[in-house]
Amino acid sequence: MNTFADQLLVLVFLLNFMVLGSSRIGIAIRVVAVQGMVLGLIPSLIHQVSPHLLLISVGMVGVKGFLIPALLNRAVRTVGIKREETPFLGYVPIMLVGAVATALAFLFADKLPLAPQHKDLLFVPAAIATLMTGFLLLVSRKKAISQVTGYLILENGIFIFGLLLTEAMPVMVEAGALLDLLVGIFVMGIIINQISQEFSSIDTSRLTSLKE
Amino acid sequence: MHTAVNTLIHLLLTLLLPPLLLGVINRTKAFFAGRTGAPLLQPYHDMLRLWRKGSVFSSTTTWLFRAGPLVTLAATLAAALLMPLGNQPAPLAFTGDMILFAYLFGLGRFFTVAAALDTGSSFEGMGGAREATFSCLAEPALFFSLVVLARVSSSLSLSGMLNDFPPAAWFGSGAALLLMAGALFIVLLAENCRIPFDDPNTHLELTMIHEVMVLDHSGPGLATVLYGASLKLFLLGALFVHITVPFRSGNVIIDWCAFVGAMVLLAVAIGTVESTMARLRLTRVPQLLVSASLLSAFAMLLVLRQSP
Amino acid sequence: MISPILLTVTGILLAASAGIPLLVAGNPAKGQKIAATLHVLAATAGVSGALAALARKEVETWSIDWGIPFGPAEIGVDPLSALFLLPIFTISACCAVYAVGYWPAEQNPESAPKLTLFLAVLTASLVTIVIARHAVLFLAAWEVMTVSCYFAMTVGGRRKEVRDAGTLYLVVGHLGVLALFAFFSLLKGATSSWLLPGAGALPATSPAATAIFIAALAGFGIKSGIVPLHIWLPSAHANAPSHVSAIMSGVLIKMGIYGMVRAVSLFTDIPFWWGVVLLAAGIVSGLVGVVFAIGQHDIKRLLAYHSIENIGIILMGLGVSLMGSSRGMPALALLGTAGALLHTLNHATFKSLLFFGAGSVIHACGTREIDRMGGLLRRMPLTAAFFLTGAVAICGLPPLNGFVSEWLIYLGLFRGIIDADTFNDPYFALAAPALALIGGLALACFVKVFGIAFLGTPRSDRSAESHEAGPAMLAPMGVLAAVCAGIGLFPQAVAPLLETVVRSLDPGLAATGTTLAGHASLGMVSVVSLVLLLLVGATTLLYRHRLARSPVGVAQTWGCGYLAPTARMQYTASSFAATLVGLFSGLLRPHTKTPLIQGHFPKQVSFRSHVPEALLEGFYLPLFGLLNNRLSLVRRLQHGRLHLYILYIVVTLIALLAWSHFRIRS
Amino acid sequence: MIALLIALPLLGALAAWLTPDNRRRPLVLPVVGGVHLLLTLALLAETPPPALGGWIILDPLGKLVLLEVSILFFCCAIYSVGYLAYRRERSNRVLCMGLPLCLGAMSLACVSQHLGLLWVAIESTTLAMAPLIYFNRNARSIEATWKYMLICSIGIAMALLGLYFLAYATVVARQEPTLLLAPLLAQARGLSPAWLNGAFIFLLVGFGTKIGLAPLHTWKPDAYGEAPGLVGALLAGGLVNCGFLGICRIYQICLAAGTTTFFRDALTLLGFLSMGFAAVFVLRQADFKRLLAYSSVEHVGFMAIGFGLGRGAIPGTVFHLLTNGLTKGVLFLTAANIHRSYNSKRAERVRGVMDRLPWSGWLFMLALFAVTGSPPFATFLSEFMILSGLFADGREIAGVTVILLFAVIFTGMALTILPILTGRGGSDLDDSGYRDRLLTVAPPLALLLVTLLLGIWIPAPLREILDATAAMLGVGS
Repeated sequence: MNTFADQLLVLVFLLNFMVLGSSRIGIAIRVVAVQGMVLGLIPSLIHQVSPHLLLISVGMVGVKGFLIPALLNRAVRTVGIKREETPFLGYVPIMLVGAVATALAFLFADKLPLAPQHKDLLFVPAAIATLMTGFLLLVSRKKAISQVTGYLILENGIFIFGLLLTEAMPVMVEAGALLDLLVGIFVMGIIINQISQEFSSIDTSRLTSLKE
Repeated sequence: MHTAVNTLIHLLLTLLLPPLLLGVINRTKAFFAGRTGAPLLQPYHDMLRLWRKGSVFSSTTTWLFRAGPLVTLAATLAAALLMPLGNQPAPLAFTGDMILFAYLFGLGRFFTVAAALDTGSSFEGMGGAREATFSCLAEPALFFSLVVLARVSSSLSLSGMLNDFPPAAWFGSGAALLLMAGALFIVLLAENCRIPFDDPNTHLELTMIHEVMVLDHSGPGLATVLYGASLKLFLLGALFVHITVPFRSGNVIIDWCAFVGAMVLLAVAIGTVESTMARLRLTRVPQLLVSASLLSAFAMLLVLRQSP
Repeated sequence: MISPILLTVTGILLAASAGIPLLVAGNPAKGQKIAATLHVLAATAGVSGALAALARKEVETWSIDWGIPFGPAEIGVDPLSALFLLPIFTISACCAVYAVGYWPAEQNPESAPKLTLFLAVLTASLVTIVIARHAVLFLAAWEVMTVSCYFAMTVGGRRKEVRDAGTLYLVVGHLGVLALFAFFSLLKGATSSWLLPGAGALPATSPAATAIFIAALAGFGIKSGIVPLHIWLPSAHANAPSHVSAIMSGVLIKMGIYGMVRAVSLFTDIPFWWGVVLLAAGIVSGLVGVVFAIGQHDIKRLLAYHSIENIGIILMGLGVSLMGSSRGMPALALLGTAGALLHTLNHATFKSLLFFGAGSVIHACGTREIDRMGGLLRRMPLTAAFFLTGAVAICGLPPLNGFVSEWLIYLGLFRGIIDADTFNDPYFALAAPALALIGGLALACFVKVFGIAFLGTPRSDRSAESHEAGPAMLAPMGVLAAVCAGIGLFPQAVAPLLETVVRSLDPGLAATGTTLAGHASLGMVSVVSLVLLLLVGATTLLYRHRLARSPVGVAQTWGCGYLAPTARMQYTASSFAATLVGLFSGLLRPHTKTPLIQGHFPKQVSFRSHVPEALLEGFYLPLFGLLNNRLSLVRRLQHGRLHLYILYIVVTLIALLAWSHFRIRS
Repeated sequence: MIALLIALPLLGALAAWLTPDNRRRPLVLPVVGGVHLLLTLALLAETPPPALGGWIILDPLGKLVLLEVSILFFCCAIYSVGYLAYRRERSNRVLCMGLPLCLGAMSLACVSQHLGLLWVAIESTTLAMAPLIYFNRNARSIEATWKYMLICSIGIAMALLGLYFLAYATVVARQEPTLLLAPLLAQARGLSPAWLNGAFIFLLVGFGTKIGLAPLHTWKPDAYGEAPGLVGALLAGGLVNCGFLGICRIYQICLAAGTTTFFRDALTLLGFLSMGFAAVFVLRQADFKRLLAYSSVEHVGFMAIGFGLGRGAIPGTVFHLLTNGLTKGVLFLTAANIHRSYNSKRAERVRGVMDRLPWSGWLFMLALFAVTGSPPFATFLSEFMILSGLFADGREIAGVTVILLFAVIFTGMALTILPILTGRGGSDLDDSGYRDRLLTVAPPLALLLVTLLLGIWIPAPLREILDATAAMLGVGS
């Protein structure tokens, strides 16, 4: 484990804030793509290369960096929506909440009993912060596509935590990562396209005919 | 032997005395009205004459109409067998006979009212409704009194309650017994449809209770009805007299005479009430009955306070 | 000596098989007759089994090992079970026979098979309940009873009120079953066995015992229709086919009584307040029941309310017995229980008899409204005679059976009045007049029913051309009427049975040497009853002899000068009850619509008066409606907005984390 | 042989995919289901040895769930033939592929001893179900599918994180990192409590979302309401039990680690929440398929309470897994028949089912009694076992609360369903011409009969399985 990974994780933090603050869906998609690629690189950087890790990296970069963004962009094009409408709280408050969450993540991470080799690394705080960012997006954004981006960021958070286990049980990590990706593509992509055929705009706040 | 004679006297009195009470009452009322009044034995004459008359039945009536007076009379007679007279135990005395006594009157009431409804006349229906309503309101008063008696005499049969009814009780819990006696008197009047509940010789159907129920009876049937009614008056009167006049002399003869005398006095009392009071408005009747129940309930509580 | 259980089980099988013939038979009429025959055979087997059980000294039990994880089941016919078997078998057989005439299969090809089937199942389950000694078997039978009765009362009619009545019955019944779940679970906790313990096995002093008692009161009280748990009862009885009403009122609600008796018999040194509770519940049920009955003009609803009243009387008996045993007065225990049990039998007979009678009347007049009947005694003399018997019996009047049981309860009360330290527990003294009032009101009510429905002149065309019921309907009524008269005239005959049962329920009683004969001279009652009959006979002879010798004329009813009286001028049920309804209007809340008559030539107006289900319509429904509206606030949580659903997840997560954090801290 | 158990459905899916004929394709399902059931029974008869280095073991708990799933699927498969015969207009390829895939995943979940593998299996069921919920291809179903998908995917993610925590707990404790059940149970006491606790919570939330514990149940009414009846049956009877399988595995680890209190309390809390929610939403519920969904929420909560309060309630809860699943099958299948015939699942548009669909009507009526725990159905036994267990453990308050909630729920269900069944049909009601047919009535009937049979007689082998499962979950501990 080297500190270079930490620098990349700082980048992840920044990307979290960007996506929280951006109103343009296009940007959100791109940010998610970049974050995915960055995370995809980390494993092969921090460990000596093994087929497992290679598989993970290729998978992450390929799918999160290119495939999913492509799907999402297609959906955006078909529906022709550019921006998310303002979330409940508005962008600035959301970013502030995100900042608070990140701070809390750092505090919380210090409390946790980590393995010695993981002490004073950014992995755990980054994981928690990204997780929270994902949740913030999911809770605050209304359009289906933005929620997909939120979900992808949530996954990224979990993946960051998984990085702590890459040498402990690589198979588990890749299984997890890949299955999540499967969810990401296979279902979200397809359903998004279905929705875009059924409804004029992909606005899940419109999907409220089923209640009580 | 001794008991056999007493039973004989008991039966004779129950069969013969009742109409006399009516005579006494009418005589008293006549006295208050300043008239000479009919002879004391007039009721006997009336009943006998009715008994010999022919009868007319309404075309709507059925066997039940004819059965009504008979069952009523039979029930009252059966009740008479349970009623001790003149400090002598009743021919039939056993634990719990007072309940049977009360319920036999119930049976009589059932058939009287049924017979009334059988005529299909709205007047008799009205009378039946009133009879049923008022007497079921009088029921609690009667039973509260029975409770008091049972408690005071710690016995569960009429003979026990009334014959062993200790005159000392009047000193012990006179107030309570006075209340109870009052309640019983009200019950007596209500059950026998005397003033202030009902006027036996009014002829305005709308205001009558018992009389309007029996409007359609005639001849022997009517005779039965009248006799049954007088018998009922006699029995309830006897109950009342036993409590209010707990006169005990060792001598049987004197006791019997005292009893008859007390009954006559009671009849006079009723007559006095009838001639000094006016009939209540029907709507007030339930209130009077309920207050009778309250009186007796209060009496009960007073008696319960002193444990036996 | 032949085994009672064998006979009883034979009875169960025969009764259960009675549902089949009509389903398979090509000829419906024959199928129905076969079903009835099977029921009668079942009754013969079952009744003989019950009598055998009452005759023998030791109780026989069978253990059945079945494949469920609650231990082997056990069935047994002890005196109590035997006593309840008698009405179950008799009444169900009567119902089956009655059905042949009342619900003929060839006229109801669609519903009759189902009805017969469910009656058969109902009978079998009823019998199973009273012989079950195992919680699960009991509950299973209990639920089968509830559900099969639901179907029996609903398959007949598809009208809305029938369905609503059924739904109400089913829902309330299920609540009762749930209470029984608690009852048996608690019992298991106390005995650590799923088998019902023997009499007096548990001390009633523990809080657990109190919980068991309350659970039993709720569960069995709902079934037996104690006020205020009775809300299901009137509409259910009123809307079921009459013979189903008969079995419901005669037997089904008695299962609640059976359960209650069984439940309290499990305990020793019972606290005094249990008895007080039962006595109070009895008084309230009795009064409320009869008062509501007076207000009814639907003959079956009226009878249903009288079931509530009689359940109240039975409970009073039980209360007296509990109070007695807890105060160490065995006489009270004996008289109370004996009275309650005898009244259970009696009510089973005369109430079924009355429902049969009501059924024939409805069959004949095509209405349940008393005010549209009238003059039926001329057209259906036998039905009228039987109904009259039932009416006199249910009013508790001598010389019929109703009197005997009420008399025993009275004796218990009075015994308590003179024995007990009454000022500290004045309950007996207050209960006796209350019972008297109930009796008086019942009398008023049944004079009304009989007088308005059977006497006077027909109040509608249908009742004018009504017809006497067929033999299949008359025979059961005759049997039941005979039973009423028999028990009423010779009560000493049933005394030994009662004594056996009571002793089996209260083992301590035998030691005290208290006997029924010692405290209640039933012999004298029967003497007086016979004397009464004798007097009636004598007076009748005298009267006939007199009539024969004097002219007899027939004329119109005296109309006080009015010469053309019509049927509509007769006193109606409503007007008959008007005064009493007015007295109790605070409780009954009658809906009356009094028209305003004005002018010299007033227009035609109509007067309406109706007594609603005050407790249901005035209390329960509004309450539930209110709660439901409050709950709709919670319903908003399922608003369909996805991102908020996700918020729920986040909140749950964080809440759990925080909770665990603090849990670990402390 | 176990491999076959999982491979067979996949082959079936392949076959379904290859079959071109929309009419003949559904026939694949009963074949798969039948063979699968036979295999299951064979496996129950004699237990195979562990495979794949202990990753694959068929333990009693797995046996129980496997049996339930297999029976349910077989009935649903037969039903689907009759059902799809009515839906000719619509391609059933996805359905015929998804069902076997789901069966395969569920079988895998039953036999996997490695938590990671279990997780993969359970989540594949989630994925396989998504397109089936979307079978009707209309706006409502897409909405339902979308909600189901997003919420369950978040659940997936949470569960994954939970597993990571669990693994990390081993790392922190300097132990051989593993997610195999046996070693975990062996070394559970040494694991780092903080991470273990976190793992429990995240796994609970993850699987809780899956089985639909309130307030994580929000997707349930939508999905159950919009999915075809047989899919609903599999969701309520199959997937829920797989989710509980996951919960039970965590429960085992808790027991081994000796830190059950918090997990139990959390389960109990969520359980009561779920029953409460169900009670509220069942009242005045006009849509009878959503009604069934809430009934499922109720029973999930009930079982959660059973596990949470533990001890005496465990055997009943284990049994309830089986009985509840089967009963749900009857309810959803018959509900689907009614829905099909009336083209509506709103109470106000459906009346007189007893006349139009006598078989479905009676089945639905009896299933209503069964699901509300009326004797002599097996659900009564299980519910009564749980309740009496609660009382026996001195949890009177919990027991009474549960009873009250049952009362409310029965009232709500009866008030909605009885009018539907016994009401009088009218000309104003829609009629699709659908009537009861052997293939659409026999399966629910069979399921009901099984429930009834289990209510009066439980075969000895099954009892052994139940007892062994209860023992695994520390009955009496």
